[in-house]
Amino acid sequence: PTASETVHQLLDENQRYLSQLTSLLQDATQEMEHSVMDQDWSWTQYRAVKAQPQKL
Amino acid sequence: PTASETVHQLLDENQRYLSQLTSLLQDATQEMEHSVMDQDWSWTQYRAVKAQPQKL
Amino acid sequence: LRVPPELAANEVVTRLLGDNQQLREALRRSNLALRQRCEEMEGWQRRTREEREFLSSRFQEARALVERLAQENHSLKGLVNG
Amino acid sequence: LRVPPELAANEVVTRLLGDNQQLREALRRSNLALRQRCEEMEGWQRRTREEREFLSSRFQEARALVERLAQENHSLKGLVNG
Repeated sequence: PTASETVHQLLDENQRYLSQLTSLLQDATQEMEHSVMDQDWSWTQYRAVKAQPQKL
Repeated sequence: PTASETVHQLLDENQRYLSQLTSLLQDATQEMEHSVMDQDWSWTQYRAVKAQPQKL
Repeated sequence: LRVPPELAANEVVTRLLGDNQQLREALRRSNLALRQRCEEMEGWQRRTREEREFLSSRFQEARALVERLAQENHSLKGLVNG
Repeated sequence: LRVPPELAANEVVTRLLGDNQQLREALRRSNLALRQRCEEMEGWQRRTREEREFLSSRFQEARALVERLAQENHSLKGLVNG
Protein backbone atom coordinates (compact mmCIF):
# COMPACT_ATOMS: atom_id res chain seq x y z
CA PRO A 1 0.00 0.00 0.00
CA THR A 2 1.30 3.46 -0.81
CA ALA A 3 1.72 6.03 1.94
CA SER A 4 -1.18 7.96 0.50
CA GLU A 5 -3.51 4.96 0.66
CA THR A 6 -2.54 4.59 4.28
CA VAL A 7 -3.30 8.24 4.92
CA HIS A 8 -6.66 7.84 3.23
CA GLN A 9 -7.46 4.77 5.32
CA LEU A 10 -6.38 6.50 8.51
CA LEU A 11 -8.60 9.50 7.77
CA ASP A 12 -11.57 7.26 6.92
CA GLU A 13 -11.18 5.18 10.02
CA ASN A 14 -10.83 8.27 12.18
CA GLN A 15 -13.99 9.74 10.74
CA ARG A 16 -15.85 6.48 11.31
CA TYR A 17 -14.87 6.09 14.96
CA LEU A 18 -15.58 9.72 15.75
CA SER A 19 -19.04 9.37 14.18
CA GLN A 20 -19.66 6.23 16.20
CA LEU A 21 -18.65 7.93 19.43
CA THR A 22 -20.86 10.92 18.62
CA SER A 23 -23.81 8.67 17.89
CA LEU A 24 -23.29 6.63 21.08
CA LEU A 25 -23.31 9.77 23.17
CA GLN A 26 -26.39 11.10 21.38
CA ASP A 27 -28.26 7.88 22.20
CA ALA A 28 -27.16 8.06 25.80
CA THR A 29 -28.27 11.67 26.12
CA GLN A 30 -31.63 10.91 24.53
CA GLU A 31 -32.27 8.02 26.92
CA MET A 32 -31.49 10.32 29.81
CA GLU A 33 -34.17 12.78 28.73
CA HIS A 34 -36.92 10.59 30.15
CA SER A 35 -35.53 10.53 33.64
CA VAL A 36 -37.02 8.27 36.28
CA MET A 37 -36.57 11.31 38.52
CA ASP A 38 -39.53 12.94 36.77
CA GLN A 39 -41.92 10.14 37.75
CA ASP A 40 -44.40 10.38 40.65
CA TRP A 41 -42.63 9.11 43.73
CA SER A 42 -45.16 10.32 46.33
CA TRP A 43 -46.23 6.71 46.96
CA THR A 44 -43.01 6.14 48.93
CA GLN A 45 -44.33 8.56 51.60
CA TYR A 46 -46.42 7.27 54.55
CA ARG A 47 -48.69 10.33 54.52
CA ALA A 48 -49.65 9.75 50.87
CA VAL A 49 -50.49 6.12 51.64
CA LYS A 50 -52.57 7.11 54.71
CA ALA A 51 -54.49 9.75 52.78
CA GLN A 52 -55.52 7.50 49.92
CA PRO A 53 -54.92 3.83 50.62
CA GLN A 54 -56.90 2.67 47.56
CA LYS A 55 -55.27 4.79 44.93
CA LEU A 56 -51.75 5.89 45.40
CA PRO B 1 4.17 29.09 14.60
CA THR B 2 6.15 26.67 12.47
CA ALA B 3 4.42 23.63 10.99
CA SER B 4 6.37 21.43 13.36
CA GLU B 5 5.19 23.37 16.42
CA THR B 6 1.66 22.91 15.20
CA VAL B 7 2.21 19.19 14.77
CA HIS B 8 3.61 18.98 18.28
CA GLN B 9 0.61 20.84 19.69
CA LEU B 10 -1.82 18.68 17.78
CA LEU B 11 -0.20 15.49 19.03
CA ASP B 12 -0.16 16.76 22.62
CA GLU B 13 -3.77 17.81 22.51
CA ASN B 14 -4.81 14.51 20.94
CA GLN B 15 -3.00 12.57 23.64
CA ARG B 16 -4.64 14.68 26.34
CA TYR B 17 -8.21 14.23 25.08
CA LEU B 18 -7.76 10.51 24.51
CA SER B 19 -6.45 10.16 28.07
CA GLN B 20 -9.40 12.14 29.38
CA LEU B 21 -11.87 9.94 27.49
CA THR B 22 -10.13 6.80 28.74
CA SER B 23 -10.25 8.03 32.30
CA LEU B 24 -13.93 9.01 32.05
CA LEU B 25 -14.84 5.56 30.81
CA GLN B 26 -12.75 3.91 33.52
CA ASP B 27 -14.64 5.87 36.18
CA ALA B 28 -17.96 4.93 34.61
CA THR B 29 -17.03 1.26 34.49
CA GLN B 30 -15.84 1.31 38.10
CA GLU B 31 -19.09 2.89 39.30
CA MET B 32 -21.01 0.18 37.46
CA GLU B 33 -19.19 -2.58 39.33
CA HIS B 34 -21.33 -2.09 42.43
CA SER B 35 -24.59 -2.68 40.65
CA VAL B 36 -27.87 -2.02 42.44
CA MET B 37 -28.97 -5.22 40.72
CA ASP B 38 -26.82 -7.16 43.21
CA GLN B 39 -28.70 -5.78 46.21
CA ASP B 40 -31.39 -7.67 48.12
CA TRP B 41 -34.72 -6.91 46.51
CA SER B 42 -36.78 -9.61 48.24
CA TRP B 43 -38.56 -6.92 50.29
CA THR B 44 -40.58 -5.96 47.20
CA GLN B 45 -42.31 -9.39 47.35
CA TYR B 46 -45.52 -9.88 49.40
CA ARG B 47 -44.47 -13.36 50.54
CA ALA B 48 -41.23 -12.06 52.05
CA VAL B 49 -43.16 -9.36 53.92
CA LYS B 50 -45.74 -11.90 55.20
CA ALA B 51 -43.05 -14.31 56.37
CA GLN B 52 -41.12 -11.76 58.42
CA PRO B 53 -43.02 -8.51 58.97
CA GLN B 54 -40.52 -7.23 61.57
CA LYS B 55 -37.32 -7.71 59.69
CA LEU B 56 -37.36 -7.62 55.94
CA LEU C 1 8.26 25.26 7.24
CA ARG C 2 9.53 27.16 4.23
CA VAL C 3 9.79 25.08 1.08
CA PRO C 4 12.53 26.41 -1.20
CA PRO C 5 11.27 27.34 -4.70
CA GLU C 6 13.35 24.66 -6.38
CA LEU C 7 11.47 21.98 -4.37
CA ALA C 8 7.97 23.48 -4.51
CA ALA C 9 7.06 21.69 -7.73
CA ASN C 10 8.76 18.43 -6.80
CA GLU C 11 6.26 15.58 -6.85
CA VAL C 12 7.45 13.98 -3.63
CA VAL C 13 7.47 17.29 -1.76
CA THR C 14 4.01 18.20 -3.08
CA ARG C 15 2.67 14.84 -2.02
CA LEU C 16 4.23 15.10 1.45
CA LEU C 17 2.87 18.62 1.90
CA GLY C 18 -0.59 17.48 0.84
CA ASP C 19 -0.59 14.42 3.09
CA ASN C 20 0.69 16.41 6.05
CA GLN C 21 -1.96 19.05 5.49
CA GLN C 22 -4.70 16.41 5.45
CA LEU C 23 -3.33 14.62 8.49
CA ARG C 24 -3.06 17.87 10.44
CA GLU C 25 -6.63 18.79 9.50
CA ALA C 26 -7.84 15.37 10.57
CA LEU C 27 -6.10 15.63 13.93
CA ARG C 28 -7.48 19.15 14.43
CA ARG C 29 -11.06 18.00 13.72
CA SER C 30 -10.47 14.91 15.81
CA ASN C 31 -9.28 16.97 18.76
CA LEU C 32 -12.25 19.32 18.53
CA ALA C 33 -14.67 16.39 18.39
CA LEU C 34 -12.92 14.62 21.28
CA ARG C 35 -13.12 17.74 23.44
CA GLN C 36 -16.87 17.98 22.82
CA ARG C 37 -17.46 14.26 23.41
CA CYS C 38 -15.50 14.43 26.69
CA GLU C 39 -17.69 17.32 27.85
CA GLU C 40 -20.86 15.45 26.90
CA MET C 41 -19.58 12.36 28.64
CA GLU C 42 -18.90 14.34 31.81
CA GLY C 43 -22.40 15.80 31.70
CA TRP C 44 -23.93 12.41 31.16
CA GLN C 45 -21.95 10.82 33.96
CA ARG C 46 -22.99 13.59 36.33
CA ARG C 47 -26.66 13.01 35.51
CA THR C 48 -26.29 9.23 35.80
CA ARG C 49 -24.74 9.69 39.23
CA GLU C 50 -27.53 12.03 40.33
CA GLU C 51 -30.14 9.57 39.09
CA ARG C 52 -28.54 6.68 40.93
CA GLU C 53 -28.45 8.66 44.17
CA PHE C 54 -32.05 9.79 43.72
CA LEU C 55 -33.25 6.23 43.09
CA SER C 56 -31.27 4.94 46.02
CA SER C 57 -33.08 7.42 48.32
CA ARG C 58 -36.51 6.57 46.91
CA PHE C 59 -35.77 2.88 47.31
CA GLN C 60 -34.76 3.36 50.95
CA GLU C 61 -37.99 5.30 51.57
CA ALA C 62 -40.07 2.63 49.85
CA ARG C 63 -38.45 -0.14 51.85
CA ALA C 64 -38.97 1.73 55.13
CA LEU C 65 -42.62 2.27 54.20
CA VAL C 66 -43.15 -1.40 53.38
CA GLU C 67 -41.62 -2.32 56.75
CA ARG C 68 -43.83 0.15 58.59
CA LEU C 69 -47.02 -0.98 56.83
CA ALA C 70 -46.14 -4.65 57.36
CA GLN C 71 -45.66 -4.10 61.08
CA GLU C 72 -48.86 -2.06 61.44
CA ASN C 73 -50.58 -4.80 59.53
CA HIS C 74 -49.15 -7.47 61.80
CA SER C 75 -50.29 -5.60 64.92
CA LEU C 76 -53.77 -5.01 63.51
CA LYS C 77 -54.10 -8.72 62.72
CA GLY C 78 -53.16 -9.46 66.32
CA LEU C 79 -55.98 -7.18 67.47
CA VAL C 80 -58.51 -8.66 65.05
CA ASN C 81 -57.65 -12.31 65.80
CA GLY C 82 -56.77 -11.75 69.45
CA LEU D 1 6.04 7.14 -1.33
CA ARG D 2 9.54 6.68 -2.71
CA VAL D 3 11.93 9.52 -1.88
CA PRO D 4 14.60 9.89 -4.58
CA PRO D 5 18.15 9.58 -3.17
CA GLU D 6 19.06 13.14 -4.09
CA LEU D 7 16.26 14.42 -1.80
CA ALA D 8 16.72 11.96 1.07
CA ALA D 9 19.16 14.20 2.92
CA ASN D 10 17.34 17.43 2.12
CA GLU D 11 16.41 19.24 5.32
CA VAL D 12 12.90 20.20 4.20
CA VAL D 13 12.14 16.71 2.94
CA THR D 14 13.48 15.12 6.13
CA ARG D 15 11.30 17.41 8.18
CA LEU D 16 8.25 16.71 6.05
CA LEU D 17 8.85 12.96 6.30
CA GLY D 18 9.30 13.21 10.05
CA ASP D 19 6.09 15.19 10.50
CA ASN D 20 4.28 12.77 8.21
CA GLN D 21 5.46 9.81 10.23
CA GLN D 22 4.48 11.39 13.53
CA LEU D 23 1.07 12.46 12.31
CA ARG D 24 0.30 9.03 10.88
CA GLU D 25 1.41 7.34 14.10
CA ALA D 26 -0.79 9.69 16.10
CA LEU D 27 -3.83 8.98 13.97
CA ARG D 28 -3.16 5.25 14.14
CA ARG D 29 -2.94 5.32 17.95
CA SER D 30 -5.94 7.61 18.07
CA ASN D 31 -8.02 5.26 15.93
CA LEU D 32 -7.05 2.26 18.02
CA ALA D 33 -7.97 4.10 21.24
CA LEU D 34 -11.24 5.36 19.76
CA ARG D 35 -12.24 1.86 18.70
CA GLN D 36 -11.63 0.56 22.22
CA ARG D 37 -13.46 3.49 23.86
CA CYS D 38 -16.45 2.97 21.55
CA GLU D 39 -16.60 -0.69 22.56
CA GLU D 40 -16.40 0.19 26.25
CA MET D 41 -19.06 2.83 25.78
CA GLU D 42 -21.37 0.30 24.11
CA GLY D 43 -20.83 -2.16 26.94
CA TRP D 44 -21.48 0.51 29.52
CA GLN D 45 -24.62 1.70 27.80
CA ARG D 46 -25.95 -1.85 27.60
CA ARG D 47 -25.41 -2.33 31.34
CA THR D 48 -26.95 1.06 32.16
CA ARG D 49 -30.02 0.14 30.11
CA GLU D 50 -30.32 -3.24 31.85
CA GLU D 51 -29.98 -1.57 35.23
CA ARG D 52 -32.65 1.00 34.45
CA GLU D 53 -35.08 -1.70 33.33
CA PHE D 54 -34.32 -3.82 36.37
CA LEU D 55 -34.88 -0.90 38.75
CA SER D 56 -38.06 0.06 36.97
CA SER D 57 -39.43 -3.46 37.57
CA ARG D 58 -38.39 -3.49 41.23
CA PHE D 59 -40.06 -0.15 41.83
CA GLN D 60 -43.26 -1.25 40.15
CA GLU D 61 -43.26 -4.29 42.42
CA ALA D 62 -42.57 -2.12 45.45
CA ARG D 63 -45.37 0.26 44.56
CA ALA D 64 -47.86 -2.59 44.05
CA LEU D 65 -46.80 -4.06 47.40
CA VAL D 66 -47.27 -0.72 49.19
CA GLU D 67 -50.74 -0.44 47.63
CA ARG D 68 -51.64 -3.96 48.72
CA LEU D 69 -50.39 -3.48 52.27
CA ALA D 70 -52.12 -0.10 52.56
CA GLN D 71 -55.43 -1.64 51.50
CA GLU D 72 -55.08 -4.60 53.87
CA ASN D 73 -54.23 -2.11 56.57
CA HIS D 74 -57.29 -0.03 55.78
CA SER D 75 -59.57 -3.08 55.86
CA LEU D 76 -58.07 -4.31 59.15
CA LYS D 77 -58.58 -0.88 60.71
CA GLY D 78 -62.20 -1.07 59.64
CA LEU D 79 -62.50 -4.41 61.47
CA VAL D 80 -60.72 -3.18 64.60
CA ASN D 81 -62.74 0.03 64.87
CA GLY D 82 -65.90 -1.91 64.18
